[in-house]
Amino acid sequence: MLFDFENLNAGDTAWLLASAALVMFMTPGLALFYGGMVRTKNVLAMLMQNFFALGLVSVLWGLIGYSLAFGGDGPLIGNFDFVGLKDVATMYPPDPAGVEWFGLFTFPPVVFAAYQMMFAVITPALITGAIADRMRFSAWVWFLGLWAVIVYTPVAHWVFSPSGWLFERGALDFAGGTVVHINAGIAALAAVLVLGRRRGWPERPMPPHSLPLTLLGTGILWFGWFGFNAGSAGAANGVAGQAFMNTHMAAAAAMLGWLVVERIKSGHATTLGAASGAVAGLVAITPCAGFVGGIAPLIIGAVAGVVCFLAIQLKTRLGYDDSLDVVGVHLVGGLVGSLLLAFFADPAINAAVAEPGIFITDGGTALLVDQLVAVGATLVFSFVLTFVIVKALDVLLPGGVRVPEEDEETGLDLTQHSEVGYSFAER
Amino acid sequence: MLFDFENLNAGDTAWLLASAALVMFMTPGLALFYGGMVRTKNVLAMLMQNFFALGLVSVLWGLIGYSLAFGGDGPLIGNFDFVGLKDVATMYPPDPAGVEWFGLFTFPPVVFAAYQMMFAVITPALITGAIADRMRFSAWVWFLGLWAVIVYTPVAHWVFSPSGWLFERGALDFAGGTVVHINAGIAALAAVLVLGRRRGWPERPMPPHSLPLTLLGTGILWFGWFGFNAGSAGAANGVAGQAFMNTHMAAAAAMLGWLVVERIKSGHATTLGAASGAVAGLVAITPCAGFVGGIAPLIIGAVAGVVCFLAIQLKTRLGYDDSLDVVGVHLVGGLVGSLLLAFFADPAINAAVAEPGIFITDGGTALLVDQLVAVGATLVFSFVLTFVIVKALDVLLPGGVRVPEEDEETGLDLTQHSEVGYSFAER
Amino acid sequence: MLFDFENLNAGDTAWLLASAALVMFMTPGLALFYGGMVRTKNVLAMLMQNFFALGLVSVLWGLIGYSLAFGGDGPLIGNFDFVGLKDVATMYPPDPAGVEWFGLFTFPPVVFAAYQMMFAVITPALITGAIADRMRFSAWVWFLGLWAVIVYTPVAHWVFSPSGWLFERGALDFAGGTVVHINAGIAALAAVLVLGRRRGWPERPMPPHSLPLTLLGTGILWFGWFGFNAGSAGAANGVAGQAFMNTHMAAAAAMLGWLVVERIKSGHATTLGAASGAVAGLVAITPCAGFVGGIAPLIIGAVAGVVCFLAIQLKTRLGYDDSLDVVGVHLVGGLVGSLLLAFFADPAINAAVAEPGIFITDGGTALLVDQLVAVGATLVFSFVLTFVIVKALDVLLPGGVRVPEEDEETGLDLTQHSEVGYSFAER
Amino acid sequence: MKLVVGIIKPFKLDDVKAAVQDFGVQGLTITEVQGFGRQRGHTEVYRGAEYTIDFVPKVKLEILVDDGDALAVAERIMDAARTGKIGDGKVWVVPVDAVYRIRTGEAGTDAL
Amino acid sequence: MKLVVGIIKPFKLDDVKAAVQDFGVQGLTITEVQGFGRQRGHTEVYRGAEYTIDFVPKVKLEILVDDGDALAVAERIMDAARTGKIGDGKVWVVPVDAVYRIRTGEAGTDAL
Amino acid sequence: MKLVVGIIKPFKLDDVKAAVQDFGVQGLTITEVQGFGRQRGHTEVYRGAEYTIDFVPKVKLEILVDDGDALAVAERIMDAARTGKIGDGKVWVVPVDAVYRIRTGEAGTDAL
Ligand SMILES: Nc1ncnc2c1ncn2[C@@H]1O[C@H](COP(=O)(O)OP(=O)(O)O)[C@@H](O)[C@H]1O
Ligand SMILES: Nc1ncnc2c1ncn2[C@@H]1O[C@H](COP(=O)(O)OP(=O)(O)O)[C@@H](O)[C@H]1O
Ligand SMILES: Nc1ncnc2c1ncn2[C@@H]1O[C@H](COP(=O)(O)OP(=O)(O)O)[C@@H](O)[C@H]1O
Repeated sequence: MLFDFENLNAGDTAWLLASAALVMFMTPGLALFYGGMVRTKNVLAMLMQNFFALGLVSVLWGLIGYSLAFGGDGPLIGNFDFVGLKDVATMYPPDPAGVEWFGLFTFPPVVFAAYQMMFAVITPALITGAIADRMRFSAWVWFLGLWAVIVYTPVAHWVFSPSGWLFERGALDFAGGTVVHINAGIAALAAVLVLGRRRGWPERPMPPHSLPLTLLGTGILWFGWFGFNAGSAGAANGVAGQAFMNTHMAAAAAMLGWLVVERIKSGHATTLGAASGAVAGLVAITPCAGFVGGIAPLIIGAVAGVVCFLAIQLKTRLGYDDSLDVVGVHLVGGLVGSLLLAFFADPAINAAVAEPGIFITDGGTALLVDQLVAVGATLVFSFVLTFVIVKALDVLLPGGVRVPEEDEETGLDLTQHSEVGYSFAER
Repeated sequence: MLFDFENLNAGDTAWLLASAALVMFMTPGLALFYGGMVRTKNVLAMLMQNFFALGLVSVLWGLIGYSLAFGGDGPLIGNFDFVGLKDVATMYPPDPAGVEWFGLFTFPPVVFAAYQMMFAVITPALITGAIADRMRFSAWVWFLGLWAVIVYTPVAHWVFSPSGWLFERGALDFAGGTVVHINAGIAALAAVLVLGRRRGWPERPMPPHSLPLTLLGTGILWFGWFGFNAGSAGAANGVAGQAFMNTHMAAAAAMLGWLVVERIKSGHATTLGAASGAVAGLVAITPCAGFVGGIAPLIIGAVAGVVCFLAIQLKTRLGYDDSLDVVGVHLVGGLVGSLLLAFFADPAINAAVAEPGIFITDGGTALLVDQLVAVGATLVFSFVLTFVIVKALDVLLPGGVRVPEEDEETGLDLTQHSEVGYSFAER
Repeated sequence: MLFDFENLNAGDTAWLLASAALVMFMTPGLALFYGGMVRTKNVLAMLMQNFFALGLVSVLWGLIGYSLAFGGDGPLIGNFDFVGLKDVATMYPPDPAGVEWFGLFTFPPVVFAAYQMMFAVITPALITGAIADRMRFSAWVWFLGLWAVIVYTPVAHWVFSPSGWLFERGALDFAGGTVVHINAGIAALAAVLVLGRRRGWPERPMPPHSLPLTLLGTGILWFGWFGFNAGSAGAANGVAGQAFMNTHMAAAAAMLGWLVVERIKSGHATTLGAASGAVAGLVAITPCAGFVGGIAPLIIGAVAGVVCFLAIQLKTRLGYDDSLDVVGVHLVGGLVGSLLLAFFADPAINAAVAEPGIFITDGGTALLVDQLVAVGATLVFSFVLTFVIVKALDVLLPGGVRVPEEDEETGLDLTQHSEVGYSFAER
Repeated sequence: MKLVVGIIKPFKLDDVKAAVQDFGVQGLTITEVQGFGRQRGHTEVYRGAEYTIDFVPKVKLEILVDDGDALAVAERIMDAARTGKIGDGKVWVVPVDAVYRIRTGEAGTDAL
Repeated sequence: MKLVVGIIKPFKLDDVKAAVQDFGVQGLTITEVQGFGRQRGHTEVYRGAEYTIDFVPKVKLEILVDDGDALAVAERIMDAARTGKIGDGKVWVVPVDAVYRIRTGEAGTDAL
Repeated sequence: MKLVVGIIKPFKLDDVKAAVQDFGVQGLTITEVQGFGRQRGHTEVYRGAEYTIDFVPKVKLEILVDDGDALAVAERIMDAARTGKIGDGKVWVVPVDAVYRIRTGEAGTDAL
């Protein structure tokens, strides 16, 4: 569908450009957030896995990913119309019959493609937190490329494309609760089940080597998340404003929720807890950001803060080594948000809410059903495919997906990248 | 007052959204700026006090703060119309009779509430620099919440609300010279007078543990300040452009001013000096940003750089331990800016300048009087209330506001948060 | 030329304001990028040289630089019309006869002056990477001021002003391939030829003291570069969108290109390589950003990644000590981009392309000639003047441009600034 | 009195500490050190430039013991620190003239 | 010659240095170390997981002195470093066969 | 057995290592330390407040050697570490009762 440049609104375009830049900045932010939490000997490997996603996934997005995620009007996956970014300067994908979606956009198609690219980059990057400290870099390269194309693009199509079956069904996901967080969170679980535990976990302490780095990453993530959520309004309008406010409120409330329960359970309110709580709130509000109002974001955030803290305590009991709690924060936070949305989605805030939430005037459970379908489909699809991909790589790659024991002990920085994070001592 | 969404200008909204994000980013920036300056054992406590402001103050703002600061049209304080963000999606506060202010806004009310929230967050966060290294975290929690509601919201109402008595009187404060910097700066002084000195100050050296962190924080602050000042134009227009330029010019000139006097007085131009000078300039230009033009920002900045450097040297002589110079930079810088504005405010730059500054054609001292009133009122109100709050907390909280001696020696990170900033050594 | 505020487009203004802020943020980003790469004892000196550029160059820009770069309509240099930012609130420079350029701008002139200022700041800052670890701070102060005025403003005028001779000739430089990168890159070479090698180079290892800092800087640079390149469209429109996409694609492809060749030649894909590759791609796409489309940015990026990696290996062979590879990345990357533009410039992407590139329908070599002239003129002018400036300073300044041997051994932080970067040990 | 000094692989610290504690040692002091020996170091590569780093991170333990315990403590350290791979480290024993506890001024065995 | 070694609380370093300087000591060398002993360490909590850290930051001093000064220097250290609380540290004395100053090659007392 | 200890300027480490390696030393251990002595420290200034830092970064070497090699190794260190400027550092020799290699349990000269 040719974009009519007469419809271009410079204000909306400005906001989408700014938002795309903000979302891009989240991946370095995530790298630092995670990088501060690993041990010194693995800091670069963590940073590298994330920065590399900016390289590989972006190129793949340009070559094929955007086209697979948004091309055409099939219900399950896109097509090859936009391969190599062909026609992206002037063309939007077609709207499905009877729906006006891309037709309402007021910014150039290339901006949409760029904005969506940043989501495609950060989603697999989230997984690095789970597999930290033990994956061979070359295995990550393969995993990353395959996952971005095989797992991410279909789910993005289902939910974000107006032709996608979940979108058509009425499931709501404002900025990526299912596509990004549940998708990455359950993939993280599948990946660590194949990969196994870090040597020494959970007996040996593996404290964060630099919490200031983690806090810096938190600040960048929070900042960038305004682009992620408020940019998903697709315009600089009231919905964007509401999404912005909700994003911040949920992060704040989740920080408080996490700290309160942490204080009660372990005696101290920690800095890492504040950071983790804020991120949990940001995750949970993502699907809801432009659909809810009033104090709903405070409730969603507070619930996410408490539930995610409790969820994290499970991994030691269940015995899977999700190093930096991608499951506890992104999967669980994504679930909290995607399901609470069915209670708070409010047509008064956003006319796109066709099925009001349970707690809203004239609301009902219709949306809850749609959300459960969307969540369930994403969980199953992503878990199965991720499991298969990692297993297959473990068999096919010479050396498998995991570093040798000794290299894990020495650290990934030296063994995978021939570098060390810090050389403070002068000679 | 219902916002007429027909008046929505997407360009202005885009700029306000971006500005709100930028101002939000300043608080993590401030955390790092201060965090780098404290000793290793207190870095997390510093980061935490700031990040926690993002949590607590935001939630309070949503629940009550915005309503108290902007609700209604009384001269002294707002009302409860917007409690829990009620109606914020569609309603602005009323304009006082005969004034058109909110009525001219071209972006959704929720964006205004979000933008103002970021100011409410960073203002008390500024105080953390003064009280560094010795306050119990739980005391900070209480202080922060009380101060944000009792001290911040009235002053914001006086100056930023068109119904506020100082606004009506004609006092000018483009982006928060009085509301933010003088307010926080004098509160910092009151707080340290109650709190007392750090153990060992000033005999024992307490050098910054990581100046790169401080410089990073400076960069983020400077970057975010464009949202703070140019966003305060409330539109993407010529005034915003001027405020942007002035902000940068003042920061640059203040850096030079500080470094010159530092070089003369202590023999070296230091990195911390460059950072401190830039921040002093940013503080001083804040009240003036959209009201002055030409080389006025260079003069204001240069004066601030020199004066703030000299002001900092006073604390050792006067014997109050303002750990990271909140008084010297924010109080003094805010005074410099708020008063120099009375010399340079220029109707040719901004039609909102009703009383031209002393150095401007047709200028006079009328504005100076208004500025003095605004400054004086803020100084007295904030100092007294802050002093009372800290004193009261010291009496009421079990354990008082200060950590025990031994905990201060061990450091706040371990004793308040059970964490350490860095664990570089591998096992 | 008076700006008609009726033409003001808030969306375009919002994007330019945001872009100016983003470009400003690049200089702190660059400081950290370089700062992480030097040894601990020189980290502050590196940060300081960059932050100081924000101070000094900005003030000079306001006083004289903007006027020299953009005032009047001469072919070689501007004039004094805008000295001290006079009239910048309302006036644009005149358009040359028969050309409509400034006349088409839809944002206030002061925004243009501010946006361009950020380019003037970062260009000399790029040079700090080459001269790292051995220049006296006072010599840097002199060099910086002189270079910014004598070398930068003329080249900016030639290329960026519609009256400039290279602009008129038809040479294309979307966002500063010649003005910024080739200019700074060749100046870096001239400077190190005068300055000489660091003591011990290349025998003694001088590993980066903190790669996380470098990676953080990379993230900030990449983020800010969207303002640099997409902001150079001068509007929030399709060209801006295309420039945004191309910027990201080239950075990503260059990262991959660099890592592949690095992996082949030295056995490992390194974190520093990923960062360096991304920057090389960002440099190369700069002149091309809004002029090319499709997969051109992927090709330009990939070539830049490979070529810059190989170029860096030359310095040891040729024996010039370009400490952090400003020549290899900025000069070579700038050349790659400026020349490949002559192959890919596409009128279908941007109507401003009068001479289509060699690989484009109806393309020819006309543009290549113009690009060669522009590149050649910049190379000669900048090299000669920079060489003369550094030589002259070495003679005129008491103590010359270089620190004494012992100070170089002790480190610049202590000897130039009386500070140390880190004090992790508690007392 | 004797000072038993051990250079061990960092990740063996917990085991060694447990072993000597188990023997009855009530205190010790450790230092982050770098060792050079038969164990090879590693190579770092920055932008194509290779650096050989000969030094390997190690932990040094210092334990003051009664004369009669020196050998036993040395053996405990060795047993706990041994992996059998090159680079396990050294233990040595140095004579000590006197030992004092700062807090109390006690000397000799009482000071341990 | 003797080597007097002290393990002290880090914040006592300035006092101890002043005390031995006052006695006439012209040089010394310090190292950041970690001590384990009667003084308890601390607990760290990361996302609900508790880690017990047994080691406490200490500073180690090494001072070469003439045989006759060893006891006096040890006493100076002890007096200056004492807080009376657990964890004040230890002082011990090690015999030294020879001492040289690198710059001049001087040996023995002249090398101090 | 003897332990030869050297305090040297950090940038001399490579030279000293080469010199003792050349002599036949097969292993050694180094520690980052801070020295106080005739060499002056430096002044740091933060926002106008001056701090005098008396300590200078140094590297400490510890080398176990056979009795007969102690003097020669000490001399090698001194020759390689000498710049002739104040602060070049010290070398001292401490008697050692026993040395063991952890990996093999070898003792004495075999353990070096
Ligand atoms: N002669 C020596 N003096 C002091 N320390 C030594 C000596 N030889 C070895 N070391 C220390 O012991 C560590 C292990 O020695 P190495 O030769 O690598 O293996 P191994 O102990 O298995 O023989 C070294 O890293 C070094 O710290
Ligand atoms: N046997 C020992 N050998 C070496 N160092 C010791 C020994 N015992 C204690 N230390 C050092 O002395 C420090 C203080 O000892 P500790 O038992 O905590 O208190 P105190 O010195 O008051 O008895 C320890 O942290 C450790 O560094
Ligand atoms: N009495 C001493 N005991 C232990 N170390 C010493 C002593 N005197 C000097 N040192 C160490 O030797 C280093 C150099 O000593 P200094 O007096 O500065 O110069 P020089 O070695 O040239 O006389 C000091 O920094 C310190 O580490």
